[in-house]
Amino acid sequence: MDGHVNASSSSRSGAGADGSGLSGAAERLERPPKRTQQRGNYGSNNQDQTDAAVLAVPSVAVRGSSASRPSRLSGGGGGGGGAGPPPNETEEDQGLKYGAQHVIKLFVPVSLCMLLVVATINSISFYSSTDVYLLYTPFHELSPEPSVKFWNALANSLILMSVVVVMTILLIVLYKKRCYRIIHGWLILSSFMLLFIFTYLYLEELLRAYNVPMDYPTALLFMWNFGVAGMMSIHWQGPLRLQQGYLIFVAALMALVFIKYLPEWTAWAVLAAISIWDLIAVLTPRGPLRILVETAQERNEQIFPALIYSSTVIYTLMGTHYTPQQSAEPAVTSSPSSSNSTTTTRATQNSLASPEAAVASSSSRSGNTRTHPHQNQRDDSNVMAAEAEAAGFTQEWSDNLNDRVARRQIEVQSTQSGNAQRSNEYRTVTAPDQAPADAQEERGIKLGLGDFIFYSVLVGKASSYGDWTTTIACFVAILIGLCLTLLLLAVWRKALPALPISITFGLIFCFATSAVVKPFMENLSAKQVFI
Amino acid sequence: MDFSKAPNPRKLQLCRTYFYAGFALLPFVWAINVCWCFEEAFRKPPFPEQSQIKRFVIYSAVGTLLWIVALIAWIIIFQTNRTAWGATADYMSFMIPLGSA
Amino acid sequence: MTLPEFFGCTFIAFGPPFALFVFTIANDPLRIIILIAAAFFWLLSLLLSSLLWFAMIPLRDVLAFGVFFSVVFQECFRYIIYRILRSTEQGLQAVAEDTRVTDNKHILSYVSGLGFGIISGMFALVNVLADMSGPGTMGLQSGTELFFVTSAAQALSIILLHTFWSVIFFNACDTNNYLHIAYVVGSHLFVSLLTLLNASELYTATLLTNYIITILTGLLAFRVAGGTSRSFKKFVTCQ
Amino acid sequence: MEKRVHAAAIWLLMLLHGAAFAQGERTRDKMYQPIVGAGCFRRLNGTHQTGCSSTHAGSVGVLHLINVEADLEFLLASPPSPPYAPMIPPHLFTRRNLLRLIEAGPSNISVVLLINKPEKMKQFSHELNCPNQYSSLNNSETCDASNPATSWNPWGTGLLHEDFPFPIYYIADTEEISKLEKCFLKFNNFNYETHALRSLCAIEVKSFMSAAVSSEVCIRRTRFINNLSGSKYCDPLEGRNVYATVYPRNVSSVEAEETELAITSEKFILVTCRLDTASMFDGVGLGAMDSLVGLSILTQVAHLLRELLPPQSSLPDNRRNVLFVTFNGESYDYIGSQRFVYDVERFAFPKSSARRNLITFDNIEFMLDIGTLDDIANIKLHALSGTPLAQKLLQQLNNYAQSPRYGFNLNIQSEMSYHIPPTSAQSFLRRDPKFPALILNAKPANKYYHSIYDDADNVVFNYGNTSQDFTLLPDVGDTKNFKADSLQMKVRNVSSIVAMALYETLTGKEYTGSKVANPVLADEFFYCFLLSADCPLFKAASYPGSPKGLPMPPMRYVSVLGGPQESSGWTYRVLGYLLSQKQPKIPKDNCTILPLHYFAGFNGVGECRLTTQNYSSALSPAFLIDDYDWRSGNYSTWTESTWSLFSARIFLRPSNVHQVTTLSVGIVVLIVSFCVVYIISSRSEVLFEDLPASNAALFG
Repeated sequence: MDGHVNASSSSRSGAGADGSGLSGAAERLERPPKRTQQRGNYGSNNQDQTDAAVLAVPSVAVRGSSASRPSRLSGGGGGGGGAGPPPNETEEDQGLKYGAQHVIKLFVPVSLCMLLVVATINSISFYSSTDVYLLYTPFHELSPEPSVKFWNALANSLILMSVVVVMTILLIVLYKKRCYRIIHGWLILSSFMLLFIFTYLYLEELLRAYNVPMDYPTALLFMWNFGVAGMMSIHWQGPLRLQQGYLIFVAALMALVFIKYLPEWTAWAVLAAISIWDLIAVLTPRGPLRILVETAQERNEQIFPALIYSSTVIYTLMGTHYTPQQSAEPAVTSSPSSSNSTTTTRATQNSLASPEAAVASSSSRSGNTRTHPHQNQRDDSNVMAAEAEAAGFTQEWSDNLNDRVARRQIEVQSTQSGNAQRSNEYRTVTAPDQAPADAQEERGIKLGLGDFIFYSVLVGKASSYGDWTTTIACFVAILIGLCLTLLLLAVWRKALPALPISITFGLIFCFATSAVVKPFMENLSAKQVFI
Repeated sequence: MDFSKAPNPRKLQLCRTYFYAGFALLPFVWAINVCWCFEEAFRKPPFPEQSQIKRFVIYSAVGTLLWIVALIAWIIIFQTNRTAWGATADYMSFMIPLGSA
Repeated sequence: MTLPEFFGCTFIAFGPPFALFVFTIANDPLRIIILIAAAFFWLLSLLLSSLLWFAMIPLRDVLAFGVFFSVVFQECFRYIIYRILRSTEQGLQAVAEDTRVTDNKHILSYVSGLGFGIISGMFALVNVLADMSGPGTMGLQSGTELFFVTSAAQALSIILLHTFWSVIFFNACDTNNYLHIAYVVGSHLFVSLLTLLNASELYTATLLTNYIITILTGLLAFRVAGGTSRSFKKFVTCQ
Repeated sequence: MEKRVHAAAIWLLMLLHGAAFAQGERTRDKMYQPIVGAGCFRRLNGTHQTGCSSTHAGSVGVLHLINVEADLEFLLASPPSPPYAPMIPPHLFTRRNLLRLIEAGPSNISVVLLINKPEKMKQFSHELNCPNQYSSLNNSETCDASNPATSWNPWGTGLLHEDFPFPIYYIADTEEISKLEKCFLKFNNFNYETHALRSLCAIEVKSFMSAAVSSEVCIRRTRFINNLSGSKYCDPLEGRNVYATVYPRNVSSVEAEETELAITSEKFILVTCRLDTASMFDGVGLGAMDSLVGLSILTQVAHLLRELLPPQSSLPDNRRNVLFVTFNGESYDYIGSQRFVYDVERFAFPKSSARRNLITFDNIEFMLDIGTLDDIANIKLHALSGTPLAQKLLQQLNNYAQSPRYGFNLNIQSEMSYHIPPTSAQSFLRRDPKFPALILNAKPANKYYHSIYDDADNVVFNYGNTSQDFTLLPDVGDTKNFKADSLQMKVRNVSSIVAMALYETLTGKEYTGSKVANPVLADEFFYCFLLSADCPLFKAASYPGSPKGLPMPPMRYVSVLGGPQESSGWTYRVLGYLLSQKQPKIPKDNCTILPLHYFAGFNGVGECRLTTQNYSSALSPAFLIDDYDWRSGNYSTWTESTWSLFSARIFLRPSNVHQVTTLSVGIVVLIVSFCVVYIISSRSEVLFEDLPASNAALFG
């Protein structure tokens, strides 16, 4: 066991190490025999149908794994291809199989998201050309002088980051006095906006790129169906796959928005800055997000189920809801710039938040996970307000914004109480003999959609230069970074920011590849030399 | 959420909600309903609510099919007559193709 | 649009590895991770070698130099990943989906080798493929129509070779079989340097030799992995 | 430590020799070779679309060089490996051939290349036989396309008004042409039967046009924003007329809105010509003979009158003035003049921002329109009917033209009939046949009317480059050693004649001076407009130290709003300079607000002048009138489609055989490998027997 940990702690070892790390985690988690865990899932489902997004996950997971399993066995097991063992066999194998399996469950959605973004960038020129700019990036890097560009990018990213910091502080302050309902409302409103406005734009550009005529009745019917189904599956209840699909799509849309509206160098600077901020906010003892987590733990609150990326594994990948919200803003404020900027902030939040969630999960009981959403919600609300300021909207705008807020606050109590009791039930159900184990199982590792977004931004940016080797290098680097993060998570059982490692790897490989490797490979492939 | 694990009344309720929701010009929701509840409606060992679920699933399926047919028909009509309809078609168009009538 | 050409070459180069991935990798998470890790390590080696190539301004046009060092680096990283995998074996044991991953050491070597192969094949070919999807083909100023097909074929042989090499190499490291190690490094060097001839369009020579070497290496890997002519007979005769 | 230094050194090295050295060439650089040229684009009028467009992705065709007409047959009779892209020299670029190519259909002919080999070319005009036929006087006598004798452009093929299903790309540079020919000879130009079996040298032309059908449709679509980001399909052809008066008009004291009423009692002699020209290809076409000669004469006349005339007060009728107008967009159904007439009718000329009194038709004494003067030798004075005015002017003109004093010895006939040349005057006569419009026009002799070949050679222009002051008027005898038959002298003579006649009309007494127009001015003028905008005249006419013009002739196509209004801009400055009075007393600093303007002057020292020139919009009224009936033909409805880019590149197009084999090989490999791998993986424990069964996982 220790051995593994050590091995893993020499983190620069890619798969093997990470495997061992997971293994370490695995053994820890092994304790609960599957059956009970299973029961726990059922219980949880029965208990609160109303927000199944969270609870649903585990149960589905089992089925999902069993589904995928047979082929796996056939692959190696020498049994004829199709015939897989019955689900119960799945339950036999130890909990920490999910270590490796679960990493893959992260890889797949992340890869899909990146794939979507890259494909869009390469097929729809609209997203690869920056002509409109964010309100938060006043310097547009128009001068040919690299040094000037550099300073512009630096200034832009500093502005963005300061906005992020301010938002986070505000978030904490607001979180201290509890008004969750705002977030809930904003959540729905914003994801609504995202699903409708941005999808509308996407559809339009798609059709334009391929010069396909389309009539309004069809377009509107499509938009209406797409959006409503999305709202239902994200905020209410729908097939898990569908929900996941929507979340990935939403993340990809946000990434595209960033790629579209951030100036060249600023995008890179922001990526770097955000991962640094991620580190600070999560790891420093007084880091805002850590504070959030702690308060959350004290309150021991129920997770806010909307917009969680739940993988089919027992672990729920914790999607952070703001992602959609930010995007929603533009719709609200009708100024893309502000929207995106807010996005950044919230996205950041998510990325940060997610790790803590992880922390919380590993270190404490289900409580932290629950808290997590609230902070986000808080975040959103005040982000909105602050943003209103920042974006310099008219007074009345911010005014009615405020009273909107107020309205929600009034509503708050009712649901809040509802939440509370629900959470209680939840605990009572899962609590029984091995509550801790269960809790752990259910929490697992959570990845905010924010991380999805920034990974995709990185890869998308890289691919916008038209060099595929760079794109692939970034892709691999990010996945490895993700592996390492998970590994460290398993080893240290401590809140870890999800962005820094991946983004650092990504950036290094992106620039190294496009500057050094690309010419080398081009020389080779031009002369058909293979190494 | 995981449908198969939900209690039967819950399944029925969901299925019904999806079915009724579909009437708001939401064939897609109907389609989801079909895929989602098909298992329950036809594969699972019978349980009290199953018959109703079955009914809703079938209705949803029919509705979806009708919608699909109607939509395809409309699209064909529009695309073939777009140039002929002239200005009207332009005003109905979400995307007017470049470089062609 | 020469999309047909594009797909044709894609299938030629990446069809077999894809098949291998689907049937032997895809359904074991651990193997996927190892695959990606191996790819990452290959990337590192490539980065180092191209850094060297980049730094040696005078030698930039002497590709043989760059090739030589990149081969060396690749083999070094092969060894590094070997060390790592071996050192974390127990850890893998715990995580392993099916114990075979660990109690058959060849699987690890095979998977990492495939990772090496796929990434190198991709890096060699992906931009060429991208350029292929346009309306034209090679041969206006220089090169021949065969350029793409031969590139694809070469890439395929390299991918397979990497897989075999890893199997042989790992086993050789386990059993201190320096002959095999030497063979791996030597054949890798030979193949890479041989492809230098492609510039002068001696495709038949290069391709033929490369595939011969591929087959030989494959046979060696087969033996190393515990295959025998007898078992092969049994296999063919479906007993 | 040393290590670190060493590393630092290496990094530094790498930074120094940055990616500059390390640029490997991408495979596509070896596959494609760009070809520079000019594209034919799409214009639309109320009812039709004309010009060319490629397909959305770009049109690809196999190069095929056409040397003699017979070579076309190969392409027209079911060629082996269509589509093809014939390279046609000008002399074969005839209506007949192109119509045949159109018939062959886009499946056979996807691109047409016009290569610049004018050796065998006799004529090259793609305008109609009756230019602007449908916006001219509706009278069979005016122009009869069927009858070359009475048509105004006997050599015209009318291709400019055809709609081509393929892009036409004009390649002027001989190097590019040789590239194409080399590629053609190397890959295509032997046993044609096997074309289908081998890779051929092909060209891809991208010139996709957004607009379609007609101006009505594309304007409607452009105005109707049907989604978040509406797209622009076409722009109306739009330019600027330039006008100036010989005597400055006094600034109307009244405020803008009241100027509506402030009708002046001034009397104007309208001297007009057209400013623009047309051609099939984007950015080429100088219109040297078809419009530039007229423009040069107008400026010369203006300058001469400016110099000769006594101050306005000393005229017998001191309300008289001369208004010089150069109309833009005349090549496309008289956009400029139609708009001018439209404005004057509606008391909107000059626009109130000019703060001058309005001009109405009552203020216009008569109009002298300078048309196309292809052949100076036989100029005619056209008018609808032989009014005394016309007779008088004709007599005056001939008086000077034939007087031995000046030795111009020209003879100006007259034609008083409906056979009116296609010039701006048509717009005025269309409104009111009684309108006193006189047109100076020569018998059509321009075989390159509205074409890319109507250039300096067509008017036999040799730049004298006598760096003398072109603003001084020389004596008759002083020809600045230009040959008598040189273009400069011809222009000098004609403009002198016209100026003298106008002088007599204005002052009432015969011109007896010996000063005539300055051939050097003509020389410089043509140099600027035909060879290089970086020229003495333009320099003199612009603000001192202002950026030099480009070393290429200004574009004289009317183009669209926001287009490069080069020719109108330069004409504005030149007219302003030549028609202005020097104000020696006013220092540079006070010489900022119009009508005062500061010019560099001939010697570039700078001088303050009192100017009279101004712009007026040349946008067809059709685009101003709400729900205008596009088919009525009352006004010009020409629009120009928008496009994203013109580009062409040659490459090797793989034969279908090659493609299919590659694809099938690929598919076979894929399937085989799947089967093999599946079998091995499923029965691997057999294959690797002597190892634990788990070994199975090795190769499977």
